[in-house]
Amino acid sequence: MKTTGHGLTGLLDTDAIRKDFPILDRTLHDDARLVYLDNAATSQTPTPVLDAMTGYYERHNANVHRGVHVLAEEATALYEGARDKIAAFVNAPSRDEVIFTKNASESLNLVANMLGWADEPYRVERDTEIVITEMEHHSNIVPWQLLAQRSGARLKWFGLTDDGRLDLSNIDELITERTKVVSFVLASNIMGTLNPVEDIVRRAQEVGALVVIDASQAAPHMVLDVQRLQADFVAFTGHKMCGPTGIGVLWGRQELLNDLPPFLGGGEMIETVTMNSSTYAPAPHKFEAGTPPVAEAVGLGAAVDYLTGIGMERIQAHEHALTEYALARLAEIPDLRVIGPASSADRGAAISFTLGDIHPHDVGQVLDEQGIAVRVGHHCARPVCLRYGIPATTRASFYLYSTPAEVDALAEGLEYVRNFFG
Amino acid sequence: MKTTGHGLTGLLDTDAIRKDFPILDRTLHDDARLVYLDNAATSQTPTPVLDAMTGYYERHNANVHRGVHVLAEEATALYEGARDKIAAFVNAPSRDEVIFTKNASESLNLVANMLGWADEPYRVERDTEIVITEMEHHSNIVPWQLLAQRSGARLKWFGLTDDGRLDLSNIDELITERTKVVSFVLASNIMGTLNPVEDIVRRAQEVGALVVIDASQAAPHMVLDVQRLQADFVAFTGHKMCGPTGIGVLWGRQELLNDLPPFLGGGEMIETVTMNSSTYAPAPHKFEAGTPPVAEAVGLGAAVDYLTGIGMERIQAHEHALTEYALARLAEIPDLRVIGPASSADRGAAISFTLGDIHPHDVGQVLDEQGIAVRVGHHCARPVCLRYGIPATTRASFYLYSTPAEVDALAEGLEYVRNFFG
Amino acid sequence: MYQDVILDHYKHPHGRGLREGDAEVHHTNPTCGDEITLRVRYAGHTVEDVSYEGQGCSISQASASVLNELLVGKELAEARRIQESFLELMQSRGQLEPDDTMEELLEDAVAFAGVSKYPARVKCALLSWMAWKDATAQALGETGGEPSTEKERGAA
Amino acid sequence: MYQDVILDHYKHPHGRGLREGDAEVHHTNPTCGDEITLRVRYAGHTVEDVSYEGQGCSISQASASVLNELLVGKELAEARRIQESFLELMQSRGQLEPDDTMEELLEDAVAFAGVSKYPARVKCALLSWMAWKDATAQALGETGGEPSTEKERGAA
Ligand SMILES: Cc1ncc(COP(=O)(O)O)c(C=O)c1O
Ligand SMILES: Cc1ncc(COP(=O)(O)O)c(C=O)c1O
Repeated sequence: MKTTGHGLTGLLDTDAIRKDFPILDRTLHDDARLVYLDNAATSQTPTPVLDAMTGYYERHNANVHRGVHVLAEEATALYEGARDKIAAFVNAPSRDEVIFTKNASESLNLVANMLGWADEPYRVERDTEIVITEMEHHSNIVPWQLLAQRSGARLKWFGLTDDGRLDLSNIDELITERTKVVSFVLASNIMGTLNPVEDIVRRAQEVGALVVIDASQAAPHMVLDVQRLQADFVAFTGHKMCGPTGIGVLWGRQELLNDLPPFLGGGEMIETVTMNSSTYAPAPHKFEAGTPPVAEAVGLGAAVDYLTGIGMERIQAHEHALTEYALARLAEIPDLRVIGPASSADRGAAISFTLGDIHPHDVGQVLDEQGIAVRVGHHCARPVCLRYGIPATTRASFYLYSTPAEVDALAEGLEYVRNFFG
Repeated sequence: MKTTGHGLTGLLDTDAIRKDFPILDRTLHDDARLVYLDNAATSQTPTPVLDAMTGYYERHNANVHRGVHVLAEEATALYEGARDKIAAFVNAPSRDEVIFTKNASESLNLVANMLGWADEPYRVERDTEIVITEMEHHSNIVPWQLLAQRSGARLKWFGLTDDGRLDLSNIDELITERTKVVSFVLASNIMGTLNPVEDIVRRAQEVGALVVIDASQAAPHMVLDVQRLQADFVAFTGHKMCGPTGIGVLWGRQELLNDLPPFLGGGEMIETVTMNSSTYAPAPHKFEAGTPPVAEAVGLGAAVDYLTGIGMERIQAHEHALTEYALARLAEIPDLRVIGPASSADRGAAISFTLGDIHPHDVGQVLDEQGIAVRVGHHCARPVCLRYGIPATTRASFYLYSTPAEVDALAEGLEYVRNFFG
Repeated sequence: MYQDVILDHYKHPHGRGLREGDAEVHHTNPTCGDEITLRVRYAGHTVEDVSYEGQGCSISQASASVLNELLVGKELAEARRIQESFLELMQSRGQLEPDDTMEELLEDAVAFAGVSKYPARVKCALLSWMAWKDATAQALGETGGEPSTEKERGAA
Repeated sequence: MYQDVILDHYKHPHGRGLREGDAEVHHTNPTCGDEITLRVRYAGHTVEDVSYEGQGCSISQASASVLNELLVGKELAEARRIQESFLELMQSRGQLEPDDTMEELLEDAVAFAGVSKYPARVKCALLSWMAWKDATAQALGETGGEPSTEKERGAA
């Protein structure tokens, strides 16, 4: 008997939610209805977010800060109001700990650069070590490789177990007295793995290393509480959480932000400038050089309102039910191998797999002809592919508007792919 | 007899143009009609640009590059199509020379960082020199101060003449064999000065220094031709040219972009990644780490279409006529002192001034009460205020939708301010 | 926002000029270049004089004048109550309707209620008051006090 | 895009396997991990053999098979004409309707016309052809040739 999606519990009212996402009504290739399962790459954007941004441009647009005219004051209030919303969303102790960047990649590069130019005791330099993991997104690998090359520090990493988890067995040799910073992903974008934050943070704190958490795939899907995480920095990105492109967030602990040097220099981040020298504004402004992404912040604020209006716990439960169902459906497909945790425990809503020796490009293309959008390739996590000896994977990833019927469409689409190339 | 705006020649049909800018119909403080003269801080955004962005989100939104599904292909085509538009707009020899950043500040920081990490002959280091000017925006001062501090290079600058022009008299002592890079503003955001590019470029080329041009206040207002400028890098920003926030541009010469090292590391900018090392994609991707500002690029492309649809020469002529008229009207106001060139020759559409000893904050506030939005302060160019011995200025700045009637409103508003505090 | 009372103090400032004092501070607001040099003189716990020189916008100038008028001659405890009440008013973002007690305490200074609606101007109004607080702490040998410059956030 | 001809070549590739050659190249497409090792053997200016091993998607596999079928036995000048014609077709973004001359020249390879509409897949189709061009240049002692890897642009 086939597994069915009837009777799944914990699902959201997707009929209502989907009305907020005009793109989900699109048809492709003449008549196929879009089945959007590429949410780990980017999420779709609901009407309230688009309206907030258009409304900003049509009524309040001005450069922020220091203007004495009405528009400048309104724009500033909207921009800083968005900061308040993000601070509340991640339970930040202070709004001044929320820095707006252009994306998660910039957030992570910002930290790497701050630590490269920092004074003791934070400075990453020769004879110190940086620890990451083998399941990082390239955006949490390359900044540290650059820092290691440029500073002379050594880059080390956690390996992976066969079922797609971090291998913590050598944690005490990896994280040592020389370790200045440990940076790792909370939810893997390629395998969906949720990582054991506490174990890593405990060890990092023992040796006095800073902890950076890449929450790009967590912030959209679950309650994110920076105080509970006990990290020093947390990075995420707007476009994966119903927000616009062009905005990311870095949360950082206040005293660190006070002590660490700036990264980009320019307008907005200064206290006073002479030709000979400058002093810098307090955080968060110290780290926001130039005109910030004002409309994008307004959009991200609206996205956070939208998500919390539905409830992050309910979103997580919905995705969990779908993931469990999808894993069961996929297990019924011959030759399908899941890359990553096979069960839904400690797992997010991104599922990577291979299908026999059919190349993922072919899988993705034939699914696309049926209107099903998945991502294929190494998902900016090539070391994971190398680790499991595969060139690439096909990845389906769900969000709050995904439905059991879409899981069914995926499973049937994959059967069709098998026959097509069989 | 009072100067009047009747019979000005070269004006655009602002009645038609203003219909594209919903915000210009706003009323403030109950019944004052908005007179928006803060265009040097940020421009307003026309409906075609907003529609392009909303249309992107409602129909094509996906993460760009490497997707095999329809949305990803459409999003990629739209994003890369925007790059083509910008390349054409600045007459770039190759589309691959156009890098999307988050704003002009990031563009300038990008160059400073590339040069700090570059190999010979580009590397800025001890015993080399950086030359800027005293009329730079903080975004073209602080990155070079940071680079000088961190590399040990020496920062030097052109001074200013009493009438707001660059003092080039000591150019040969300033730009020497030690100079690695000369960076200067094409149109000053505080004084409106248009700078003599040719003289500076000629000397820089003599000594083999790279030339960086901050065109943030030029790109919105005149034909920008990177080939004619003969610079090595040109930076500008979307939100000042009818585009959205969250996007800037760096144009750079192809062979430099090939030779120079990356800045931010992450997804999108790599060729191949292993845990031990990575190789980088060719430009422009090498310099675009992470998910780019896709919707913003689409918006900026639409902005460029909008501007070229009207014609950059015609926009410049319109602003020139308005500036000439405004300078004449302002000259009639007792105690008003223009900071910057007093005539409209070699001058953009930003006019800074002081009004007796009435503090600019008061000037701006009382103008605001009449619906007139100007900017007051040091305009992120504090060294200019120091140079002229003033704490701040009031700045009015025009754009394609500005009208002689708005100039009149400003002049009358200033008379009112005088009487109010008189 | 420009109440007559404020304009009056701006055009005819009280107690302007630097006279002898027990402590002197210099505060600036880098945003707009407002500056004040302020001295306090105490006789026991009585505010004997507050003298000042400065440049800046009408709000910061008028506010210093009002401060002089209000605080000179007061007992320190009372002066501090006035300072705190003024701070509360200025941080109210236009939400606070001064009640009778406040009006009695603040006298002319209640005219600044309207300024509190303009975040960019609040620090102008507070400049002299923060300087006074700081100078007083110094004069009385207390540690701490406010940081000596308001922080700036620049924009094009 | 998956014409029967393409699927046929994918399932039953022609001339697969590495045999003796005058030159060998290894090309990869880091975007999708497609790889090919390709050898050419010339007898004078006649393409005597093109042998290959590789892994990758159906398009890259089928394309190598079609290449083998089309080029083996041809004079070099003719082989180059075919290669250039195929390149033109693949870079046409679906805008080019193959005419009779092209159809005659490209035979089975015209089936790839549909692939040219998919920018992400064009480099898959070209992988073996670029490798052949490169190997040929090496075998004939010419300098240059195409760079050995297609550049990648990553995304989430
Ligand atoms: C001359 C000049 N350069 C640089 C900038 C910085 O632009 P952005 O704030 O968009 O980074 C501005 C505007 O703020 C400017 O006027
Ligand atoms: C785990 C993870 N980290 C970082 C990123 C980078 O995010 P962005 O591309 O928005 O910078 C992504 C997504 O691309 C991701 O999935």
